[in-house]
Amino acid sequence: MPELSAGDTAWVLASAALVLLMTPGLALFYGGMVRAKGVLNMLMMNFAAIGIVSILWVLYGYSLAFSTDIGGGLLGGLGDFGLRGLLGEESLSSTIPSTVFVGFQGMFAIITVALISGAIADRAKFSAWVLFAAVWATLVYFPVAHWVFFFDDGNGGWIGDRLGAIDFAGGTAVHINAGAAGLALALVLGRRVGWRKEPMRPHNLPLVLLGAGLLWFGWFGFNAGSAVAANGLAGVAFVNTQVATAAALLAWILVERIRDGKPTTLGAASGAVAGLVAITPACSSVTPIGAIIVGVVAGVLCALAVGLKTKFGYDDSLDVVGVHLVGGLAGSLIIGFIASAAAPAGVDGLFYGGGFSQLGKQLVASLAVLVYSFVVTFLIGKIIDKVIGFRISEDDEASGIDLAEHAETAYDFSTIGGGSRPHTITRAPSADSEKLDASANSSSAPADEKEGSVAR
Amino acid sequence: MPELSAGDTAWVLASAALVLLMTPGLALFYGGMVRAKGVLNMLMMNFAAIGIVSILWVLYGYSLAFSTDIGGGLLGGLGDFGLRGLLGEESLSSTIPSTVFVGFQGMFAIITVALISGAIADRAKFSAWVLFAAVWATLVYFPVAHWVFFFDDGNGGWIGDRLGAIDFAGGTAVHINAGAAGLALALVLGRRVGWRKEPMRPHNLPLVLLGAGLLWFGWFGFNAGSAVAANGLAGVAFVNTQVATAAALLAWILVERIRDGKPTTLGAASGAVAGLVAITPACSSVTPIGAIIVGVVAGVLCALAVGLKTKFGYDDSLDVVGVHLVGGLAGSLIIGFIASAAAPAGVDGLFYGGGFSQLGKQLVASLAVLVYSFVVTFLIGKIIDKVIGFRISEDDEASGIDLAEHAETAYDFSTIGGGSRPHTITRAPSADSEKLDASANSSSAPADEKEGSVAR
Amino acid sequence: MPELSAGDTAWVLASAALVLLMTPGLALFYGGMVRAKGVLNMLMMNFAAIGIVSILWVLYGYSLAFSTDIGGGLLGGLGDFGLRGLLGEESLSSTIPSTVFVGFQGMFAIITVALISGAIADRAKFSAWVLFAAVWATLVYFPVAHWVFFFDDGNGGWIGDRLGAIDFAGGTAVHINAGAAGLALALVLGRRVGWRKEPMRPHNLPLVLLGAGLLWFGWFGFNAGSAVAANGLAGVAFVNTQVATAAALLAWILVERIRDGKPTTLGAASGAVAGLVAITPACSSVTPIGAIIVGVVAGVLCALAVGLKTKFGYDDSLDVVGVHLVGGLAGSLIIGFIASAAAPAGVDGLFYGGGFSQLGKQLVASLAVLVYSFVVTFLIGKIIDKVIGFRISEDDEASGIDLAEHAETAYDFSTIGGGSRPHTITRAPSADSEKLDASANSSSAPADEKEGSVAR
Amino acid sequence: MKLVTAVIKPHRLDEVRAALEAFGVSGMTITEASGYGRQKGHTEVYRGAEYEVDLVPKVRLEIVVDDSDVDDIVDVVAKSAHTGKIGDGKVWVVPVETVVRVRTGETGQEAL
Amino acid sequence: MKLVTAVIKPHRLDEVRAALEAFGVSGMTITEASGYGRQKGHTEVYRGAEYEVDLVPKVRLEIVVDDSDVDDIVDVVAKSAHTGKIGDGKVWVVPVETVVRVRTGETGQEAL
Amino acid sequence: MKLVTAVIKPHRLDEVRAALEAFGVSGMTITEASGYGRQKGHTEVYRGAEYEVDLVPKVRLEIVVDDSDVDDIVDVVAKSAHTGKIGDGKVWVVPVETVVRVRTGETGQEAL
Ligand SMILES: Nc1ncnc2c1ncn2[C@@H]1O[C@H](COP(=O)(O)OP(=O)(O)O)[C@@H](O)[C@H]1O
Ligand SMILES: Nc1ncnc2c1ncn2[C@@H]1O[C@H](COP(=O)(O)OP(=O)(O)O)[C@@H](O)[C@H]1O
Ligand SMILES: Nc1ncnc2c1ncn2[C@@H]1O[C@H](COP(=O)(O)OP(=O)(O)O)[C@@H](O)[C@H]1O
Repeated sequence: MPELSAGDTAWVLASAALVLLMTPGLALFYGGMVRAKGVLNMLMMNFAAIGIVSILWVLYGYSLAFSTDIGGGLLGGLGDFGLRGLLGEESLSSTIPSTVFVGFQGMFAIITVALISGAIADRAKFSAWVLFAAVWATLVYFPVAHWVFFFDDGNGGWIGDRLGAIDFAGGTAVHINAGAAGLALALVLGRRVGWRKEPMRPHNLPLVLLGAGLLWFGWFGFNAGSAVAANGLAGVAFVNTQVATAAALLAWILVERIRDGKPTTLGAASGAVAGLVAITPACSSVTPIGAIIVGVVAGVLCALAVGLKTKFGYDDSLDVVGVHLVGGLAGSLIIGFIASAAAPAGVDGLFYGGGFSQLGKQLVASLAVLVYSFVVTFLIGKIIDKVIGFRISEDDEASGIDLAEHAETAYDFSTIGGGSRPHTITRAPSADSEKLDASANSSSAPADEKEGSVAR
Repeated sequence: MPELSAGDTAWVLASAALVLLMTPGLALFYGGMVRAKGVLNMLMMNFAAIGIVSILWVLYGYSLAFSTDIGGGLLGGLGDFGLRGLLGEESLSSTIPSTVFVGFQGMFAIITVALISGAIADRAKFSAWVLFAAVWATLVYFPVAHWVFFFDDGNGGWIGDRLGAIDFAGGTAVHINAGAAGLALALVLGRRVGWRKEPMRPHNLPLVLLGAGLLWFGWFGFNAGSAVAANGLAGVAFVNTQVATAAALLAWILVERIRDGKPTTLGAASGAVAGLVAITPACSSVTPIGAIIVGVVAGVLCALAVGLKTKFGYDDSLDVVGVHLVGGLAGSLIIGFIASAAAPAGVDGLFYGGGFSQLGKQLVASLAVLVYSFVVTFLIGKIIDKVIGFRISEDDEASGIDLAEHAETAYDFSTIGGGSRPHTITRAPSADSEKLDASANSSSAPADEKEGSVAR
Repeated sequence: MPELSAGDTAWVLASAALVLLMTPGLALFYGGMVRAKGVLNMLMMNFAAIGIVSILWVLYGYSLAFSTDIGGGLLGGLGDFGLRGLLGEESLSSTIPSTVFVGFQGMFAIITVALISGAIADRAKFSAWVLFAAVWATLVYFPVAHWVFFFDDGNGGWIGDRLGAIDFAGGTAVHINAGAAGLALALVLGRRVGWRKEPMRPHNLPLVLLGAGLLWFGWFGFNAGSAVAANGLAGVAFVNTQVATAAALLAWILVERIRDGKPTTLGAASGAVAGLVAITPACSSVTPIGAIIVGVVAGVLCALAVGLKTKFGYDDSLDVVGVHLVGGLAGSLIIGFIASAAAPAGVDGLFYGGGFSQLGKQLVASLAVLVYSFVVTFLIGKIIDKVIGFRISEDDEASGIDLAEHAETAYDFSTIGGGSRPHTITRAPSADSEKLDASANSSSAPADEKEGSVAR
Repeated sequence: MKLVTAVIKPHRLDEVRAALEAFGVSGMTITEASGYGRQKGHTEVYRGAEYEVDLVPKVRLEIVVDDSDVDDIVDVVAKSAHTGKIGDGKVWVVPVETVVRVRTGETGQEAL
Repeated sequence: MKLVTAVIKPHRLDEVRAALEAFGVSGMTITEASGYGRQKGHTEVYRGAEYEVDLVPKVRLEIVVDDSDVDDIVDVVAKSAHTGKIGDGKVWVVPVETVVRVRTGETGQEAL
Repeated sequence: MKLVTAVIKPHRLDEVRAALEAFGVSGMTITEASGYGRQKGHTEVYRGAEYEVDLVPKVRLEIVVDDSDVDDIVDVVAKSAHTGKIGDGKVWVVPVETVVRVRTGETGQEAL
């Protein structure tokens, strides 16, 4: 019987907080890359994903993913609905309290959904996104997390526990999954107005780098936290994460230096994320030297892969495919080649004399998640598009989704402060007007008229 | 005799760092909401609060709050002045070193003071704010923290230890306290010039969302850290914090969607903070389902409450009242209704058959802090205003408090780089000129004249 | 035989992540201080430092610094090349897994290199910087870290283990080291075009404050993490760090208030960093009251020291000398005066009756690092300058290093979205063109011509 | 037709716009500008170095008007922008030979 | 010489520039501007308070042209900036007395 | 009265302002602008996609001057803004019919 380890608990609590931070980090990373007229929508898609998924997770998501399997390693039951049974001090997951494990794993569900948003920047109806997030988490993430992350002595998920594919922290369940979904959704929504005609360069690169920094920081919780203990395994995962990320960063900007003449900050940030993605499944099964190789491969492959969308003509706006799908595949498959028994997972890959067995498992796991995620996401996307419409109007897109969907603009550094007139609303929420109609509002609130109107 | 637990210590150390980060997070959250000409002053008020309160805490604040009660549960003694007696390895607070507890609790004092600054954006003399922060921490926060947080087997603070009101992490001591103080100070200082006539929209919403993200991240230290151990209690607090915040975020933007037609990013950020505030006192005493209810109630109430200032005409600029006072009250009182014995605190509220007893305690605790804080803050504010003046001049306010109080401007993205001439000062600090007088400066430093002046 | 402590491991894992975050934090702190046309290069120098140093660390850096001494306490051997021997669960450093210690210490190497970049803002060839970072880490940081941080029962590094100088977390190895190197490099590169003629004010002060906030947060890992355990020593280091930083922040803005008339946000941020620097070596050996003194001394000294560059005419652009060299010296030497046996280090300084002995050791340690770092850095810099050139052209400097070295601009808030025409490249990386030549590119990719070119 | 250009203090923009609207002017074009003149700028301090910023934020209005209205409009602008303090700004008038409304191709008075 | 000033919708800039280049105009000066006119601005909402922003982003072009080209150029600009929706903007022409190219000191037509 | 408009390189602004001040000009209005002309812009690269930015940052000065000073002032500006490299900019002069100082209501030469 394992006992509570305060040390392990401390590390997983910290890790859970770190993984939560990754989603705001991602929001900034993505937000800096869109044009100034779409940054708020990008932030909103991410923060809304945190909102939606957190609640579903506590209600039934954790249960679907981590309760006793209902058969075939395909899905968990509903025994832990609402978590009521997990609140006591005696309820443990291995050496940590069950609720700490719930919290930690819930953050993975959140960021996986959030990752998808980068594929559909600047053009998705916010209501459609919110609906999509809820449905996708339910139909895609919760089952796939069960497949990959639920271990129960051979009666757990079919990919991790039964097949024996190695995905330490989510190369398949998180990155291939989100990447394939991003591709499907980019196809459902179509290209942005003006794509490849108008420049759509990042509006705020320091924001991108800030986001990348927070992602890197949080990813230590993601990877080293996946040891679910404060031990040597966590240490190896930590060091491998750091060095693979470093290698991918350098590899990406080296590709740029050779191909385009200049290493860019966007490349450095993208390379770092590509490295983090690729080392995610592999951080327990390769040596630090192996991790450098993972990083270099991911950096080079992803730097080339972000050009695919121009070749094939899909507008995966912020390269969810190029970075997460390709990086996730790279990291998952490379385990089959360079896994080393010197690393904690204790498995030798092809190059260390382990034969093709592990590689086969990695391939099956990767493809299964890729295909399932792509197909189901495409269907969800199409149905939402049919029923409520997934895209905003062309006019709204041109004038900016922030205004159209959120009635806000991101920045006001202007000295022309006087360009607008406030009309404060103090109506009760019962008076629900679906349309923004300022004149109607102010006339319906005569008490405010004097104070609120401009003194002309 | 409890022994040192390295695991508990690790978690509280991490939590203390997380809570420290909340104040810079708050500074950015607030800073993004003011106009571009006031963001630096907002940042400065927060960073200065860190400076002042940290030092007072180490000198006598910790002692007033957490040393043996001097009578009636009203205040601690001065036995731990300067912390000298707490530095040995053998000095413990429960299972963690005393100094770790000192560090953790000190961060609460800092952020409580910092929270107040949002009520008086853009118009407070910096020197007056610094003075206020020192006096307020001493006369209001340190005693109230003793009331609520000091436990000593029934001989501790009158609210927490004697009355038995539940405030797990500071709904009364931090949020009601800061909210009531914010209201008092907003009344003392009066409205900003041009309030409700000129638009005062947030100048940098990505900064607001970044701040909200950092607050959310840090709040895990605040709430789950308040278990002062890495155990199941911390786990429940963690999960409840996450899910209540998520629910409040969604609830707030739903109110906006219904009332104004559009869900906004400012609403999402505000909703998240409202949820964090409301779950703060309650995170040990409700189930995760209960936490969702806490979040929904806080999100809806606070979204409506931010309109109060327009009704009553006080300029609580960044809604310290609407979010922290209202959210703090909501979270503290709702415990009386939906506390569940299934949660670690083991108390049933009214709806679970626990009767009115807990609700009564919550009400007494909330009102006591509210009234004490409001009255004492009002007096402190009025006295400072009388003696040195609390407000900058109207002209300074119009041209921007950043320039007036800090001789800086926040941003320079301009290509008109040549619009200014530097006059570098290398005088010794003894030559203290109270007035900025550039010409006088450069003529008093003739050695610099040649290099420092523009080459015309 | 020490055993693994999960609690200690949890804290050092968290600390390592915190210290990693310091470098992105530093990048933003520095990045906000340069002009808008150089912020990306500043970010890139820092992120590239993370990339380079991480890889060297894993390959041979850790080994040079922390493997068994090869003689005289001057350098470690190459026994831990590639870390292969440290991956097992049984491999411990004191009570934590060796890999966790490797990860933690690696972050110190990274940030020390990154710190130097502030001295040469806006004018260094990126390729030269990358080369410099690799060489400097190898020839300067790894040996000095061995001197100061490697303990082996009197057979460790000559400064820390043999001489007995106190440098708890890197006042000499990190700050004096980086500060002296910054000075040397600023001399090698010379002044920015227009220095002291054109205004070079910070382009984004909220970014500076964000960076300072992240640094402060991360520094708890740096200092309290250096206890390499979750115990009372970590607690004292934590509290001392907080209070010294607070004191230095206040001291710096007080100097400004007296000298210039106004306390500034840049001063608050700079003061905080100065305090963090100065308490770094001292946080285990002074009492909290002593830490306040350390902070005040550092805040005042550094606020005055940043004026030195104008006096002596070197362009240490972002005050690496004034803050890190001076702050590091202040913190290292003050230990000789105010160390108190009441603090964990158990040493009394001159003022507590400990005589001159400790002060002498501190002086030797500080000067040794200062001189070694300055001389070797100067040589490395000069050689790189001779061989590949360290500086960009004057024209590139005038139009902005971001464009010249990275072909990017940091911000685009403009409504003139149509000012540029995209030419997407989908060439294979083999077609490596060293020059950016857009017309050649698009004509060599005729398949793209139709889509990629502007529809005129 | 004339082009009236006015350089005014930013915080007077609302007043001026309201006054022009009341007078019957239906359109104008506004740019952010910096003014250099009698009005002093301000001093900023960064790490002990003072920067004298001698440009002052201004707003610049352009209004194309009919010949007959020009005097009145200059008057309206000058009055509504007036605060009496240094730096209130300037108004100047330049002759216009053609005006075209892009949407309709109308020219002259109809284009306003 | 004449100065043609055009206030247009920002997203038409590329078209206008291309059309002018095709016509043979080799240079122009562009500023960001805000327009006030028939075209409505938009409404923003912050914490339940609505802000009516009645300024619309515009781009303002200045092109100094030879007398003989002025009508054609006004035409080219008006056509290429045209979308037919309210807010398409205005073009106006003002007489110019002197033009100098700073680099060479050339004046008149050679300076363009 | 004349209106002198000058489009110059941003880093020459200080020189030009100093030269004008030395000449006796006491005020001017400055806007940020983008220039399109012989001077090439630059290329930016984002994830392997190149963007040719063909607008160059410029500063635009407006100075209302007395008829008698106009030639000298054009000269002063052109000289002080001169670097000899492509993109130095243009100066042009337009006739002004009225000038008003908002603060005092003064017109004509007194308004400058
Ligand atoms: N000769 C000029 N030409 C163009 N603009 C001018 C001129 N003189 C002043 N201005 C503009 O008018 C503004 C106000 O001028 P200033 O001399 O400061 O105050 P006042 O007009 O009240 O005497 C200046 O900031 C500048 O924008
Ligand atoms: N009288 C005017 N003087 C200067 N600019 C004007 C004038 N009237 C309109 N404009 C500019 O032209 C733009 C378009 O005008 P608007 O009335 O909205 O549409 P339209 O010209 O299609 O009727 C305005 O946004 C403004 O920038
Ligand atoms: N016809 C024009 N009308 C208005 N501005 C012009 C015109 N031609 C050039 N300019 C402005 O002058 C600047 C310099 O012109 P450019 O052709 O690049 O160099 P140069 O004048 O040295 O030959 C341009 O960037 C633009 O702002």
